[in-house]
Formats: sequence, C-alpha cells, structure tokens
Amino acid sequence: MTYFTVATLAILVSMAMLLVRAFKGETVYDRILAVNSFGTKTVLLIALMCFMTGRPDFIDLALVYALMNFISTIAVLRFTRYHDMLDDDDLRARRLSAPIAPAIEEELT
Amino acid sequence: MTLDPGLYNYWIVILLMMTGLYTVISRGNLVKKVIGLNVFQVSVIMFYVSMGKVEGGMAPILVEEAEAVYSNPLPSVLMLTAIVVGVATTAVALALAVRIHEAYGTLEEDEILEKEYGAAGPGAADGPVDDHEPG
Amino acid sequence: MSVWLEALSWLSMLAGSLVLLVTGLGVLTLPEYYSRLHATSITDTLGAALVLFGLAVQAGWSLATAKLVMVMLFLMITGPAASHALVKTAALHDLSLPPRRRQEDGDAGAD
Amino acid sequence: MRLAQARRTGRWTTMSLADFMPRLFGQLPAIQVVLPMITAPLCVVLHRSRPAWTVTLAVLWTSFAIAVAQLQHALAYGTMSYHVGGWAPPIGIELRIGPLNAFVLVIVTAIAAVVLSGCRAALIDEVPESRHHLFFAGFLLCLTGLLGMTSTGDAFNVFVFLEISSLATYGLVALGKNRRALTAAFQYLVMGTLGGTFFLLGLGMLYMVTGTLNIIDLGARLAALDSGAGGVNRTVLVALACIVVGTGIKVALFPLHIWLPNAYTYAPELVTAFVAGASTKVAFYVMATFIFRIFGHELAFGRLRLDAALLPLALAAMFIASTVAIFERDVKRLLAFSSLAQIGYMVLGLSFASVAGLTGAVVHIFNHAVIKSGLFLAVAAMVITTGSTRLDALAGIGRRMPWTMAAFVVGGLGLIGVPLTTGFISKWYLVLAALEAGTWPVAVLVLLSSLLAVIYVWRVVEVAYFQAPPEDAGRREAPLGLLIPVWVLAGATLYFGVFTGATAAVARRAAELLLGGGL
Amino acid sequence: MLALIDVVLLAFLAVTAVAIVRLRDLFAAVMVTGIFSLLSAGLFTVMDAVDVAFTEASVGAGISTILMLATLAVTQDVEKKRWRRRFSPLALGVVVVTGAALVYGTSDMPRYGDPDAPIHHYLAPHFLEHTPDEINEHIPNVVTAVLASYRGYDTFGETTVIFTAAVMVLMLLGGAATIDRRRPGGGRMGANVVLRASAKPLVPLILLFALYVQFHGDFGPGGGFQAGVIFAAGLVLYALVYGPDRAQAIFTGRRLEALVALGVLIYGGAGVAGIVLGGEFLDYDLLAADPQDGQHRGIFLVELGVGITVAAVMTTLFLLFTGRGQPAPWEDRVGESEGTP
Repeated sequence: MTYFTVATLAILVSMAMLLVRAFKGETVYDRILAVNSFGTKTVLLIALMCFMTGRPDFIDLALVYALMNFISTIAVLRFTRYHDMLDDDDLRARRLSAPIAPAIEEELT
Repeated sequence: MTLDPGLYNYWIVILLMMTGLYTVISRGNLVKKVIGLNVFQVSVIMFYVSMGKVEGGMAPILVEEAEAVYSNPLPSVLMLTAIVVGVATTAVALALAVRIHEAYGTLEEDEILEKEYGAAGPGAADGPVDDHEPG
Repeated sequence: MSVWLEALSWLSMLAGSLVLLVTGLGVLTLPEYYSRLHATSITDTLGAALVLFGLAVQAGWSLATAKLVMVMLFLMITGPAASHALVKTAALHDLSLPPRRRQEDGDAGAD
Repeated sequence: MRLAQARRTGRWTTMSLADFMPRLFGQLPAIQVVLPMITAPLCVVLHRSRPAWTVTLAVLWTSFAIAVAQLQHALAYGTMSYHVGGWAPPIGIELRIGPLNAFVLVIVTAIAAVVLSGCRAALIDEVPESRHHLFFAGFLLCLTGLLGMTSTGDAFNVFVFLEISSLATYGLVALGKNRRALTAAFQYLVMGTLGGTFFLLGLGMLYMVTGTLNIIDLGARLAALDSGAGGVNRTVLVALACIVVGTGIKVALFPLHIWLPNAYTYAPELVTAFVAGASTKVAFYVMATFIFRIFGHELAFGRLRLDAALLPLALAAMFIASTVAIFERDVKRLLAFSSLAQIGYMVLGLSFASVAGLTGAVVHIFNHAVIKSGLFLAVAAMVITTGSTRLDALAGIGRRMPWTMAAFVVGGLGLIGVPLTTGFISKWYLVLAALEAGTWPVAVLVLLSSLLAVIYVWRVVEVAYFQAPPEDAGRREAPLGLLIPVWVLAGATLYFGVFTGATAAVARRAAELLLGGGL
Repeated sequence: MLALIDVVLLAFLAVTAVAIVRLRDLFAAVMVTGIFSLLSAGLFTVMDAVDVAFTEASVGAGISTILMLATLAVTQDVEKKRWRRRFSPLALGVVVVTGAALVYGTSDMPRYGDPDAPIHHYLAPHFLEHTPDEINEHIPNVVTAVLASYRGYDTFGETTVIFTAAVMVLMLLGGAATIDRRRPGGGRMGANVVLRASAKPLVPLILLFALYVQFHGDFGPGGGFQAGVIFAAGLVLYALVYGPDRAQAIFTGRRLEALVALGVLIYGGAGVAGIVLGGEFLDYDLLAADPQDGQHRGIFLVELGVGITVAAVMTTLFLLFTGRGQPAPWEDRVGESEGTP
C-alpha cells in the first residue's frame, strides 16, 4: 500500500513546515494559521492511519479532530486581544476610524 | 519498512516530562505554570499508552478474526481517567488564576510577591501578616 | 476493486499529497501573512478533499465512506469559514502588510 | 471468576431482616465511600444552606458509625475484602478493610464529623451563604477522596481518589478571606498535581514490570520478580523514588513541604482543622502502605536503604519546622509549622521499620489528628471573637475566652507530649524504637525537639494569659456549637492519653501486619 | 510505517515542548499547546489507544485550550507585560537530576511494542478473552467494558473528579459584579455572516454526532466522556458565535448545576441498584434477568451518567470563564443578595 506511505510522508513533511511557521510566528495570526492548518493535517493523518491499520471505522476520530480544530480556531479568534473583530458592524465602524495597528512582533527567545 | 523504536519512546516521554517540570518550576507566570503541568501530565499519559502498545497489534476493539492481536486495553482505560483528572486540575487552576488576577491585577509570581510583601520579598516571619480583610 | 478505481484512488491521493506539500511550502516560504493564508486556505481544503476522496474510493461503499464524506463536508464548511475569520480578524489589526515587509519589498506584495 | 454466579439463582427470593443485616454489614466498605460521594451532588441539588448542612451532618455521623463498625469487625474477624462490581481482585477493584485502614477511617470520619458539627457558627462568617451548599459538597468530596484512598486495595484507585480529595482541598483552601488564600491554593495545586503525577508515573513503572494494579498482587509479583532477577530491578528502584516523592509532597515531607504553611494559614479555619487533621494523615497512610505492602520491608529498607533517606529528612523536619514555629507571629502559621514537625515524627517512626517505630507512627497519626484539629478549631473560635489570628491580637484571650483557651492549652500540652495527653505515648514509642534500633542519639533528639514545642506553645500561652486584653474587649466566649466540638477533641486528647490501651493495641496490631507484609 | 510515524511525531512533540517553554507570548504558548495535544492524540492513535486519542483530541485540543484562551482573555485586558527572562539553574538542576534518574529507570524496561512485556500476559488477556462472555458479546470495545464494568469504580471516581472540578470552579467563579460587553468573551460576537452561516448547520450536527458517540461507545471508540465533551463543544460553538447570553438562556445556571449533579447520581444509582438487588456495588449482572443484558444495561446507564455530567460540567466551565464579570445566573435565584465577601 505504497500510496498511503506517499501521502503520509507528504503530510509529515508539511506538518514539519507548519511547525516551523507556528514557532517563528512573526504575527500572532501566522501562528493561528499554522495551528489551524496543522489541525487539518492531523485529521488527514488520522484518516490515513485508520486505513493503514485496517480499521477504517475509526474515522470518527478524524471527525472529532476536525470539529475540535474548527472550534478552537474560532475560540482563538474570539479570545485574542482583538476579540470583537468577528462582528461585521464593528468591522465597518473600525475601518473608518482605526489607525493601522503596528504589527505585533512575537519573539522566540 | 522496519524501524524499531526500542526505548526511544520512553526517552522522549521523559524529555517531555522534564520540559513540563522545568516550565512549572522556572516560569513565574501562572498560566505558563498550568501549561507546564499539562505538558507534564500528557507525557505521563503517553508513557502509559506507550507501554500498552503491542507490535503488530490493533486497537482493543474486537473483530471477527480469530488470529487478531490486540494492544493492551488496560493502560487506555487508566489514561482516560488520567486525562479527566488533568482537565479537572486545569480548570481549577485556571479558575484560581482568574481570581488571583482579580485580586492582584497580575499573573506574574514575582509581581504578586512584590505587591504582597513589598520589595523586601517574602520573608516568612517578617512579612506584614495582615489579618482577615476581604481580599 | 477494478483497476480504474484503483488508479483513481492513486491519482487522487498523489495529487492530494502534492497539494499538501504545497501548503507546507507556502506557509513556510511566502513573505507575509496574507500570501501565506492564501497558500493554505485553498490548498488545505483541496488537498484534504483529494486525500479523503482517495481513501473513500479505497473503502468502497461502506459506513467508513459515509464518515469520510462527513469529514470532507465538515472540512469544506469549516476550512473556508476559518480562513475567512482569519483574514477578517487580521484585516482589522495588521490592516495591510507588516511594516517590516513593506520597507523591504516596497509595494511588491501589496496588490 | 464471577462471584455473582452463585447469587444469581436465588436472586428474587424473599429476604428477611435476619438475612438483610449481615448482608448490609458486608456492604459497609462500599457504603462508607459511596455515601458521601452521592451526598455531594445531592447537596448541590438542595442548593440551600440549612438543608444541605443537615444532610451533610447526618451523613458524616453515619460515616463515623460505619467506620467504627468496620474497625470492630476488622479487629474481631481480620481483614475484609470487598469486590466492587463482583469482580474478583486482580481483575476488578477490591476494597480492603483491615485494622490499620479501619483505624484511619475512624480518625478521618471522626475529625470530619466533629469539625463540621461546629461548622455553621464559623462558616457563616467565612463563606457567603449562597455558596454554602457548594462548600458542603466540597467538604464531602474531600472526605470521599480520603475515605476512598484509605479503603481501596487497588493502586490506581488510590490515585483517582487522591485527586478527588486534592481538587476539593484546593478549592476549599482558596475560600479563605485573605487574598493570599488564592495564591496559597494555587501553590498547593501546582505542588499537589506534581505529586500526584509523580505518583502516577511510579505506579506506571510498577505496572509495567508486574502487569497488575492490585496492591497485594503487586507486592507478591514484585517479590517474585525480584528474587528471580538477582540484583535490584532499576525500574522498581525509580518507581519507589517516584512514589515516595509523590506521596511525600502530599504528606509534606520535609523538603517538599513548601505548600503547607501557606495553605494552612490562609485557608478558612474549618478547612484547616479538617485538612490538618485528616489529609496529611491519609497521605502518610498511603505512603506507608505502598512502601510496606508493595515494595516490602526487605526490599525498601534492606536493599534500597530507604531509611537512610527518610531518617535525616524526618529529623530535619522536626528541628527546622519547630524552630521556625517559634518565630512565627501568626498562630495558624505557628501551628502549621508545628504540623510539619509532627509529620517529621511520623516519618521517623516509619523509617525505623520496626514494630515499635511503626506503632509510634500509627499512634501519632491518631494523636496528631485529634490534637491539631482541636487546636485549629479553637483558633476558629478565637477568630470569631478577635477577628484575627495574629498572636498580638490574642492578648488576654485566656481571660476573654477561658473555655476555648483551656482547650487550646490541652492541645498544646499534647503537642509537647506531656504525660497523660495523647502526645506522650507516641513519643514514648518513638524513643523506644530509637533505643531498640541502637540509635540513642535519635532518642535524645526526639526529646530535644519536644523542648522546642514547649517554647512555641508557651509563646501562645504567654500572650493569652499574661498579657492584658485590649481595653474595650469584654468576655466573649465562642458559640456553644463550636465550643462543644473543640472540647470533644480536647477531651479526646486527654482521654486517650490516660487510657492508652485501645489506640496502642490497634496501632501495634496494624504495625505488625504492615511489617509482616500482610493485611 | 507506523513506527516511522511514531518516531517522527515524537520528535515533533519534543520540539513543540521546547517551544512551549521558550515562547514568551502566552497566546502563542496556548496555541502551541493545542498543537501539542493534537500531536499526542495522533500518537495515541498510532499506539492503538483510540479511545484515549478521542478523549485527548476533544479535551486537550478542545476544551483545555478554550479554557486557557478564555482565562487569558479575562486576565489580559491590557497588552501583555513582557515577562522577565528567567533562567533558573536550580530548576535546571532539579530537572536534569530527575530526568537522569528516570532514564536510568528505563534501562530495565521492556522495549516499546514488546509482545513479551509482563503487562500483556497478566490481566489484559483476561479482559480481551472474556469480555464477550463475562460482559456482553455485543460490546466489542474492550476499553468500554473494562472502563464501565471491570473497573467501573475507577470511572465513578473519574466522574466525581470532574464533578469536583465543577463544584470548585463554581465556588471560585460563580458570582461577581457587572457585565463588560466589550471585553473578550463578554458580549455578542455573532454578527459575522459567514461564521453564523457555517455554524448554524454545524451545531445541530455536532450535537447529533455527540449522541452517536454516546451510544456507539460499545462498538467503536467513544463513550460517555467523549460524547459529553463533544456535546459541550457544540454548545460552546453556539455560545462563541451567538454570544454566551443566548446559550445561557437555554442552560441557566441552576439547570446546569442540577444536570452536573444528575449524572453523578445516575452513576451512583446504577451502582447502588447492584447492592439493593443483592449483589455488590456496581454489579450490573443483577440489573436484568440475564447477566449479559444486565451488563449492557448497566454500562448504558453508567455511560449516560458520565455523558450528562461531563457535558454539563464542560458547558458550565465555559460559561463561568467567559461569563466572569457578568451577573452570574447562579446567584440571582437564591433569594438572598450577597455582596462580594
């Protein structure tokens, strides 16, 4: 079943690159992005592993991962310091008045 | 592809545990401490789960095949409990952190000490022991 | 399973793998947030769909396929929604490009 | 394997009262733990202070009665094994009630019942009424955890109940009015969780080499494993270290004690009275059972030389903590450090690993529980009058609250170990054990450390009786609801100091069983 | 292949853990902790502990992360302070010594995956072989069987642990001053069309999925705990998008409190029924005429209890953390008004 192997390797490599981005960050959004995408990769990896071990009925697991990943991404956006930004009306109001916020420098010691 | 992890699993798990422990001991931020505790607990869970794995086995959910080899179900059962304990502890710890922040306005251990005992630090016997005033 | 289905599954998974690699590369190498986001949001959904489709073909008509379709649907709803939220939130704060990039690249990435 | 098999046939037949009583008796080990465990959610549902209190109190005294019944049973007929769910031991979880843990159960339930009986008077002052039901639920949960830890015969089950009691304790400690209670609770939580996790880790290693979780079975399989392999299994050695460190944190063994003074000082007085009386004792019990029943006397002390590690720590605890206590200005903090020193005595008894030493340790569990709970309850009474636990606020308290202070003095004498108080017999056994082991300097040190206790107790007595009370302060004795529990405990300190037979006999029996690896 | 995944994921974990220590930004640290959880959940799958993976994914990557974020939102109104760089030689010493001791201890351990390890030959075979005849032949998930029946007492303890946490957090956070709608987590956040549109169909689906996990736990990975968390996650999503106010309108504090207690009582009740019917505590054999049916019924009840408590507790925790500062629904029905102590 070599194509499982190919797909798995691709996912692992992709995961590694996302990890680097999550640690390097630059902005907090880069991290969120990386974490979110990392979650998707995990979903795929789990799905693949279910097939590799011959128990495809464990796909439920992948579903839970996808679900939790989505919820925590929303939660991250909801709870960042700039929390109220998911609000459309608010967005419009701010766009008119808000100055450009400086990029947040996140650093890895 | 044959690759024998040997004791590698346990070593990495110990590395993780120690990273968690280091975070707990050395970091002054309360939330960071909670994160450290989390890492520590998850790594112990991983220790248990690692020992339950049987080479070539599959998850202990029975199938029709007679020859099937299963991994050990017992560590899984124990660790379900441990995960629950972990999240319960995290919740209580975070609730305490929220209250501490309300009382002191900070989550940094050294700033709390400073506010409580002044710059002198927490000399146990010398600190001003104020009594039952509302926090 | 017929050879055609096998080939379809193969093709779909290989394509998916390729797309996923692109995601990683994009996130790692692209110069700033929006382009990275651009790289992941599309490829994530596409790659996931391709790989899952490949798996579904493998599984044939079974409960597992139904679940795979669920996962796929779920990712197709949530992926874009999350990306949207990511853009929107960032748009308000780092309204355009991070200053450092702008200094280096001029307006290269601003379009 | 199934015990239920036999019962199944006559299941729906009538059951007369004569059948019922012995059957009920057989269910006591489970009822002991489950009763408070189910009452806690009931308290939450009841939602009002007074009904919740009534139910809680009823349950606590019932628990005490059950514990006493179980102790009598264990003394008369030996150890009783209860198979939860009908699954026989190594497969299922077993509850084991022998003389030692029945004794601990009696101590814990007694302290809980007495402390909570005096509770409403002091509680109204400390916790807003809308949260009383949660307080009672928390108290019951804490008790549940302690009872579960004590009565179970399954090592992993110990961990589960350990965490129940710990979590409840963190929350209860944080209820203290001073905002430092919050940081104290947080510190306790961090240390306690580390302890629990180390315990879990050590347990995992034991499980790894033996494949079982039942305490007795673990001991047997470990012994078999070790005799076969020749040298000491390194995994077992590290497991021992992890478990001693893990339980050591809960016991507040000397260098791992840093959570204790703050937690005791800033927790509400009632919580301190219960926790000081019960929690560390149960943790100590767990430590002793694990060392003696799982690792065994021969392995832990003979080959792994655990005593070489524990003895100096115990001595250090006795002296350093007592010395710090002398310089404390807050009476709760003073008592907290005194607790650390007393824990030192218990660990000292353990480290002798002899019948006399263990008897001393077990008796001291009882003594210290009674004495310390009494003292902290007395402090709770004083706080109602003075509003403070600072030593200088207690000036002349002996005249303002003569009954409370008299009880405090009784407890103080017990701490010192004056003859005719309970404190005396445990020190007697410890000295005996030291002489038996041929380490007479240790015996001298035990006596010397008692002198330190004299000093810190005297400091309180001096302030209370020989300093004038503030001018405007009249005589204001504690409410009777609180005074009675205080005096029950003070009375127990005296009673069991004079009639030492009962406790010493139980303790000796327990010590012999522990050393014999039995139970 | 699985061994390779195992090795690579562990390496990722190690890197992630180091990053967690070093990251100064708490939001970043929490997010990386999310990755840590996802990775470890992936590892659990590799190690055949699907139920653990299920739980870790929903708890570690889900609820724990959300609670931490909520905490940060409540505590860090202002720009975070830069915390002092602290390198602690003492901590490093402790950690190195402990780590060395533990590594020393590994030298006598059986290697990873060793089929000859003692634990695979003592109790586990009994569970694997006898679950069909001792519990029920229609419960292929041995983990569920051991969890709910053989070691049901542990699981009762586990339910009580989560209940204890709820009681303690209620005690600590239940009740406070005024609402701050502008604060993170405080107000309504659901005006975003895209999110609302995507969340709307998802919420009922998630709740449905939770029910599936609840009742499918006998056959596949899952069970009461996981189902409870997923159910709560559905409600959390609802609250995140539509605002906690609307979530609270459905689940008032008193009702949630009652539900939290109800689950524990169901579990305890199933146990006590064993005693009443003439057996031991948690003896399910007696719950039906046929012991196998009895076991099935007992496990069903117990899982239901766990599910209810966990769902209620997780929802309560979320509402308490985000609602900190709002007039708590827990207080206003008690009757007496109470100032902060």
